[in-house]
Amino acid sequence: MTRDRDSSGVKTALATAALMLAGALPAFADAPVPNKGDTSWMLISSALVLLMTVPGLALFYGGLVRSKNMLSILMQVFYTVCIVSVIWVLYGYSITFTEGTSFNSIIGGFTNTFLKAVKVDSTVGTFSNGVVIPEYAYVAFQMTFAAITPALIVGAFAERIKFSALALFIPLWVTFVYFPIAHMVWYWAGPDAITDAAKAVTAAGTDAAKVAVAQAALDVVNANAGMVFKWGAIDFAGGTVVHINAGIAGLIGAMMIGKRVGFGKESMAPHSLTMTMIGASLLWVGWFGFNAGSALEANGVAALAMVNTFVATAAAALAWMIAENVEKGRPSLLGMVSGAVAGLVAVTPAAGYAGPAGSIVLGLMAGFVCFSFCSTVKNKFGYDDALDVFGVHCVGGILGAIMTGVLVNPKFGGQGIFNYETGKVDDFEMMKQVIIQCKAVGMTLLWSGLGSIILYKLVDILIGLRSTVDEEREGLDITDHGERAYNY
Amino acid sequence: MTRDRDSSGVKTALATAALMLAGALPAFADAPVPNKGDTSWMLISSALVLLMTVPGLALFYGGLVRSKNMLSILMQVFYTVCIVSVIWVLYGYSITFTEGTSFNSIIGGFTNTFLKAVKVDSTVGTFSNGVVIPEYAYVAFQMTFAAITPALIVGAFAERIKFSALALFIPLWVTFVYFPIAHMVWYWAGPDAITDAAKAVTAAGTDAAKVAVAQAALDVVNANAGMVFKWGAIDFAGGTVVHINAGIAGLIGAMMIGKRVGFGKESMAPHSLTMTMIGASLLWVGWFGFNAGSALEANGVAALAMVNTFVATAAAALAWMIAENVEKGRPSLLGMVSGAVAGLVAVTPAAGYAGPAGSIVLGLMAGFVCFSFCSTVKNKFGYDDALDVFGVHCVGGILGAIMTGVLVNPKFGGQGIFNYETGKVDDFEMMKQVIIQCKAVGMTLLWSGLGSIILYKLVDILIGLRSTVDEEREGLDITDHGERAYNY
Amino acid sequence: MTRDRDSSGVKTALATAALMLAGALPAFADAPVPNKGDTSWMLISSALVLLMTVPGLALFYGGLVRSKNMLSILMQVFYTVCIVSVIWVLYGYSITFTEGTSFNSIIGGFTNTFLKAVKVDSTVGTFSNGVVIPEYAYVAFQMTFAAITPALIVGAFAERIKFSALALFIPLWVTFVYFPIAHMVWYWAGPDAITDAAKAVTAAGTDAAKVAVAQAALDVVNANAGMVFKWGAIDFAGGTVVHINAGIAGLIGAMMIGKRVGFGKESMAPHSLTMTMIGASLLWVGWFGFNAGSALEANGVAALAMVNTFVATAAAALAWMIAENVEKGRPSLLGMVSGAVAGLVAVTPAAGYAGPAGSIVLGLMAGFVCFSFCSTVKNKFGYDDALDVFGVHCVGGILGAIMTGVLVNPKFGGQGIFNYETGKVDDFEMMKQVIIQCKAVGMTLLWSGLGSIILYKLVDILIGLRSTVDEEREGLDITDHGERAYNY
Amino acid sequence: MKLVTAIIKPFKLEEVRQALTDLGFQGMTVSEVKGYGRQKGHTEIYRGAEYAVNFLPKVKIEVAVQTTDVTRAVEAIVTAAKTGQIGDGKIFVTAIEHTVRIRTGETDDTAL
Amino acid sequence: MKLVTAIIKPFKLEEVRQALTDLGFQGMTVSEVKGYGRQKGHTEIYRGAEYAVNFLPKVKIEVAVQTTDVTRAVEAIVTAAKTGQIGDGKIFVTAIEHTVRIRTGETDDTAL
Amino acid sequence: MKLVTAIIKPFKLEEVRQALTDLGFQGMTVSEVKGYGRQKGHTEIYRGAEYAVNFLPKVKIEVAVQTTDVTRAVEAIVTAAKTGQIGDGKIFVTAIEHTVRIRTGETDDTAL
Ligand SMILES: Nc1ncnc2c1ncn2[C@@H]1O[C@H](COP(=O)(O)OP(=O)(O)O)[C@@H](O)[C@H]1O
Ligand SMILES: Nc1ncnc2c1ncn2[C@@H]1O[C@H](COP(=O)(O)OP(=O)(O)O)[C@@H](O)[C@H]1O
Ligand SMILES: Nc1ncnc2c1ncn2[C@@H]1O[C@H](COP(=O)(O)OP(=O)(O)O)[C@@H](O)[C@H]1O
Repeated sequence: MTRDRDSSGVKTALATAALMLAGALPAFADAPVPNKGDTSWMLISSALVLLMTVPGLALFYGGLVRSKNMLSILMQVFYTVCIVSVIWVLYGYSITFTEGTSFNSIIGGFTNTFLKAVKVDSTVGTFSNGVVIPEYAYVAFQMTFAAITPALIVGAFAERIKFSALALFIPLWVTFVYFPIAHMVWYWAGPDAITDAAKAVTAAGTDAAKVAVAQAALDVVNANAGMVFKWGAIDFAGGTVVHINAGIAGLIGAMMIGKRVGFGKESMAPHSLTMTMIGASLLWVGWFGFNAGSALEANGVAALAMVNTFVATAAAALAWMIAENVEKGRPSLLGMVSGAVAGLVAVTPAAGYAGPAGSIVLGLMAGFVCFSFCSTVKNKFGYDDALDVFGVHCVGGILGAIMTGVLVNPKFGGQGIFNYETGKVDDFEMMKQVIIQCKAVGMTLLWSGLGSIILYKLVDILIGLRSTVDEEREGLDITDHGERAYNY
Repeated sequence: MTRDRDSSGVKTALATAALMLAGALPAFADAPVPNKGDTSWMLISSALVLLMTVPGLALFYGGLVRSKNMLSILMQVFYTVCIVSVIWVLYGYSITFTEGTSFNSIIGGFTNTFLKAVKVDSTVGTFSNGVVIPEYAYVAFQMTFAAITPALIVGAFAERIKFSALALFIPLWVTFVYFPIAHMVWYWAGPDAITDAAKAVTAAGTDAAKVAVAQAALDVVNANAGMVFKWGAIDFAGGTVVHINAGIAGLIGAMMIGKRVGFGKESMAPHSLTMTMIGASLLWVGWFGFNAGSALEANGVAALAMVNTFVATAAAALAWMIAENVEKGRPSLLGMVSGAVAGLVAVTPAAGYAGPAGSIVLGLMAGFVCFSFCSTVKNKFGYDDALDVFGVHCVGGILGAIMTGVLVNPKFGGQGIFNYETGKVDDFEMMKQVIIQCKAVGMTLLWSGLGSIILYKLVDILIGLRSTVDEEREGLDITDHGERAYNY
Repeated sequence: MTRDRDSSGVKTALATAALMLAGALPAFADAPVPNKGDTSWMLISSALVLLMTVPGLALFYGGLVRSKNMLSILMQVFYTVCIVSVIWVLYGYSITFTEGTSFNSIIGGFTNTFLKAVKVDSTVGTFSNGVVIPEYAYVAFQMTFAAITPALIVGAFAERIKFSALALFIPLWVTFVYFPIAHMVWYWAGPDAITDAAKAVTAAGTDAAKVAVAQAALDVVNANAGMVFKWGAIDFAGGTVVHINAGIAGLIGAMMIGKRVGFGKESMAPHSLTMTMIGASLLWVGWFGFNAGSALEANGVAALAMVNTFVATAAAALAWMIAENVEKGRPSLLGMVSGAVAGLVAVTPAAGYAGPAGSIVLGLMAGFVCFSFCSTVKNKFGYDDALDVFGVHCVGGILGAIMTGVLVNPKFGGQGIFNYETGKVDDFEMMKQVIIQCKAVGMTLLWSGLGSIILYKLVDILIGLRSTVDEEREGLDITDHGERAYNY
Repeated sequence: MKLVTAIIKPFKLEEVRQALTDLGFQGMTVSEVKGYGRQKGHTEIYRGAEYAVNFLPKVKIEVAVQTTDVTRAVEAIVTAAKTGQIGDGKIFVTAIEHTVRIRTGETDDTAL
Repeated sequence: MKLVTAIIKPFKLEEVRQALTDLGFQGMTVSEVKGYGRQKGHTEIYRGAEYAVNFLPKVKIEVAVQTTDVTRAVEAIVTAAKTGQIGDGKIFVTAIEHTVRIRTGETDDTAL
Repeated sequence: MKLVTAIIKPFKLEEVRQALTDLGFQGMTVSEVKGYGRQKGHTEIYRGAEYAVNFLPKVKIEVAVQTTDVTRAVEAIVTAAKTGQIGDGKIFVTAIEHTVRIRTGETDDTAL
């Protein structure tokens, strides 16, 4: 057992001191060691994201379907978490967060399959120079993101997809859609590599040859990143990677699989808004791990992300409530919690960049926009996105991703964008950033949209996407799983 | 992005070492930096308090009402969290935890509205000299307290208040009752200000003039605190601020709004004790954040508060169970979990002050006292405090607040009261402390009682507090929110 | 209040620096102080284990019984947590984790009853030299283990035991079965005692007399441990102590109390698989505290344990799902979550020892083995272990305990076994370790099996174990507790 | 023997039960039903989706009585169940040809 | 007056209600029931335990109509409820001797 | 045709179903009801509040049979449902005037 590996080999107080300094500011030493406060925060953040997914998301969705399909939803979400986390260890982490070969802008490499290169004392950098966390903690944290994203999709075609079809679709989708997008948006060489290379450029002084070499090296470091990252798009916790990505895939699924039998004619009232409320609450609680955990450290930025995640959500819930009250005459619980989720989605890309007041504005916008979309726009188109995956996650995600480019603006109380080469926050050009954000949104819609179309089609050809009418009438719980949710 | 702000500007190993020392014992340096272990703990504690509220408290209450009012309870709690957290950012944090002007003993000032003075590297002191946490973490943590307190009230007048009335009452109450009381009990200049000023007095030596100046400065520091704090009342995590405060406001609401239609004649059996049990359990789990988080550090006191919160709760649950078994012949689950909540309430002010054995005694007392109150005393008075907000939170809170003055006694295994001027634990005068505690209780009952009467009356005049008889018969879910909780 | 005790008494920067070094590597100083990151992690881990138990385990079990017995299950689990945590403070912690007298190999002593020797600045060692955590944090963490273990048992004889019988059985069982086994497996002198004593042997150099004395001292330190620990058995988070222990006690209870009325004839379909799914999910989330918290530090090992706990669970869920699909034609949600729990159980002893790939293999095995057991083997024997406590916890626990001896093997990506005398990982002899693991399993089965038989018999004689047939027909909720779970 | 079946408002159940017990009727069977008559339902909206809820929750009570008791039973129910507003419900009287008490095997009037 | 009782598939309820409303029938009582006829149940397995579920969820509708309306009502129900597959259900017609509208005290045909 | 309606203890349902099936009766409708007869309810206390629960859970089964089969059906039910303790339940037999099988449109005896 190597539990004390991080202290073994250190033999004197001096060496220790050196190591500790290294731990705090590793730019001055070879091997930064993780701060246990950060590690603690990353571990609990991972647990929180699992809580968001099971039972959180599963209940949020499950409460909204008819009781005859309750287990099918729970099962689809639970299955998604299981299959994706196994795949993550097998090759997902590797192709997402390992340097790839020629297509490194789009997808990583296979050198870390089975996590073979990860040890208990492996570390990865955070967003601060010289700060690292145990790599296993990073593996766990990112695993939960990979797991929840495809799980979000299942709400769109709830109550009608065959379980076997879903069981095939999820691993395909996560492999060909999620991993590439996560790589494109989040993969980079890390702060120390850039800062060190930038320092070498400075150190090269006026010797043009040396500068050229150093600059080339810096360019290589900068080039070792995902395409969208290189554009300069910012996405704190996954507005594009998670929400837009899942939202568009959901919409396409809803359309390709078709409407539920009886849609628009029979009552499909939620079977338990109590469960939906529990789910929404757990989403909120767990989302702190998701957003504030994305700081990768237990620091002021994480705390800011938490405050933002709190108030954007609250503001969006209130906005939806008010809109509903004005338009329908009565504010509903379902409206309020839908607003909360819309706020959570919208603040996701902005969580560590915006200020609290900006987040309240963002939340209000998210509440109104998603409300209008779900209660009016959607009905005009007539597709059956059963649980509003598109209207909440994609629409809210797009709003958030674009507004992040606005709210990060220090003028609006945002944090600005830190430049690891210069070691300070860049002057902020808002229009430029907004355009970059739009490009990132477009790229995600395109990749996920096209990829999803192909994969649904493939699954449809191989085993068929949809249950029979009789099965749907009877309910997927009995027909797909041979059980009933309730026997009171 | 300024994520590495806490390391930027540090340019040499020596400077770093200095900074680190500062981080550990900032009395020796200008700018203490947060320990990431503390930050991690405060972040997760905030998440835990949200978990207590939604879904915890909402389910605990919701399970106890009839199913036709389930959503109304869930909505009231969820709404309360949302509106209060937005207000908290707008002006609540400012008027609670910022130095005020002439009325600083009662309420703070407006200099920090919109959190405009808070930055990612802002910090606030804890209870240890030289230990700080990120201010955003403190904002988030205290925000959850402001959110749960008014949410506790709604249980008292459950199943009959109009949602629109509640929607107006909550922001009023939190503004005119909660913020002042929180300020009076918890606002102070912090440990370092006092210790530094006290040191200056000592340093002044024998030079009477200098001493006088230094002493005057110390007096100013000491005077910069809320009224109840200055009395010397201790309240670790909110026995007065949260529980007595909400409990008395609940009682008054229950009486002013009147009894439910059919009260005492029709069966109003809880619609789902399963939900109540889930809620009680989440209250327990989340209360660790509430109580142990109130240490503001991840240290031995936090761990002690956790042990106390564990065993006082357990003891109170057992006490209620035994009492019920003796008196009614059968121990009920509802009794047991009610006892647990009573124990949680009672240990709240004592959590970091009492010892574990003392906490067991306190828990047993809380179980017996609250049981007697809810099952006997209350019935004699005949008011309809639907979910026993008064009998559990106010009665348990009063017991806890007063007993804290006893159990903090080092003779009974308590921690004593630390004196930041002398740098050590004071000699303990029990009677004196108990009297101070009683004064704090009285003050809270008075302020909250009178304030609540005025605010209910105001809301009643403006929009009316109560639903019509027909609406109440039909259930608030349909009439106020247009939904039903269950469609099995 | 002594909240700053860990800094008081330190008067100069130099002393501070020394103390800090001590904090990081206390082998060089007298009094290691806890790292707040570790403390934070241990506190939250304790909260997570409570979450596993209430509401987690209670719901997992509760959902599986008929609705007329829902509250009885919830009550039994809640009661167990309460009574055990009070006992833990009274004498449980003392007899488990304090050095005993003559029978120290089997049970500890009474010197720490009422936690009288524990103070806010008391610390206990972890598994790393010189790393400590606040003793109260350790008390809280281990308390949650003592509480959940007997709670696991109640599933075996669900729906028929008298509550009064259970109320007596639990304190007896925890005292005579759990505490001794926990002591035997987990009690030891700690890393520093061994390392220091071993260093003294080395330091003794070639002076035979000195060496003999030092060696004798080392022997004393090594002898100061529980019997099973001394055998060299490894159990990271409680495969033997928790799962095998509870599993066999459950089986015996199920057999001694007898089958439920109507067993095999009437439908006893789960009344709410939704609740079971929530419970299983919370078990998973909380189990991160259980397993990763068992590292006692927020380090790479904890992160590894988290990854393992994630993927073993996922793999086992998939394995059960596949097996069920093959054998029954339809994968059920209940099957999937049962598999998840089986995986959690199996990975418990291995969590910090195995590698992620090994954990996936272990999970797959657990899923298949427990599935076969619960769906085939069990039916052959015909006993009524209502909620498969034996089939999941004992069978999964045995598999995990034995496989830990295999997967710890560095050749299979395991961590090996650290030798505190030599300061490095031992060469690994797999067969030897597997045999030791089998001995530990056997010892647990024997002690818990025999102990449980005696205690059930005793309770049966004193007050009778079983409800009457009429009570059972009516349901224990009404007959034992006078309530009904649902009034929709 | 006759079976008196009444569909009433749920919150009136307790009063009706009391009224019947006071008159000495010793048995009753109750079921939860939904229905509409003059009183119609309402609309519920869940996010964008509107559903007409045409049925309102009611309670159906069935009391088997001796033929001579029918009028008393009906009157007691009407008195107890009436609020004077639509949705108060209906009573139907049908004939029972034969009754058996399972426990004793008694039949007809003695079985009531 | 007659009571038309139909046991139908749950998802057909809305269509049946519509059909009856269209014909001017102004009241109906619905209950959730379980049953079997030609159509049998299925087996459910919960871990190792197998349970035969012999009853399928159905909806029972009761409509009190004037004697002259029976045929129309029955036909409307048959038309609306039919899928042509087993499990479509049954209709039973029984006699009502007496009807009371609780709110007004009206009786018999005027009470329908 | 007759409708045999029995109100029995819930846990006896399976035995009754089996008994009827064994006699060749091919259909049945079941609903969950609450009721009281000689057997009364109990009191529940939730914190300070006491509520009398006057109704006990029962199961109501309805079997439509040919007139000649009534006695066999009733006897089978009595035998299967009896425990000898109060609360065993009641059986009521009423007349069915007309029966329709929805799927086929068959009527009366052929529709059973
Ligand atoms: N014709 C009918 N057939 C069956 N049930 C009826 C009929 N009319 C009314 N009901 C039942 O009686 C309940 C109360 O009806 P209500 O609206 O009070 O009728 P009205 O006021 O027209 O007499 C309805 O919800 C329904 O369950
Ligand atoms: N003889 C009967 N007595 C009472 N109810 C019956 C009878 N036969 C059928 N039912 C009810 O009608 C429902 C539909 O029956 P179904 O299977 O369609 O019958 P079939 O096709 O034999 O006419 C059953 O679920 C049951 O509730
Ligand atoms: N007169 C009645 N009218 C309607 N239902 C009745 C009547 N008497 C009994 N029942 C029903 O039968 C069930 C069983 O009654 P039970 O207590 O066994 O009656 P008894 O023993 O008096 O025959 C009751 O719960 C109730 O549902």
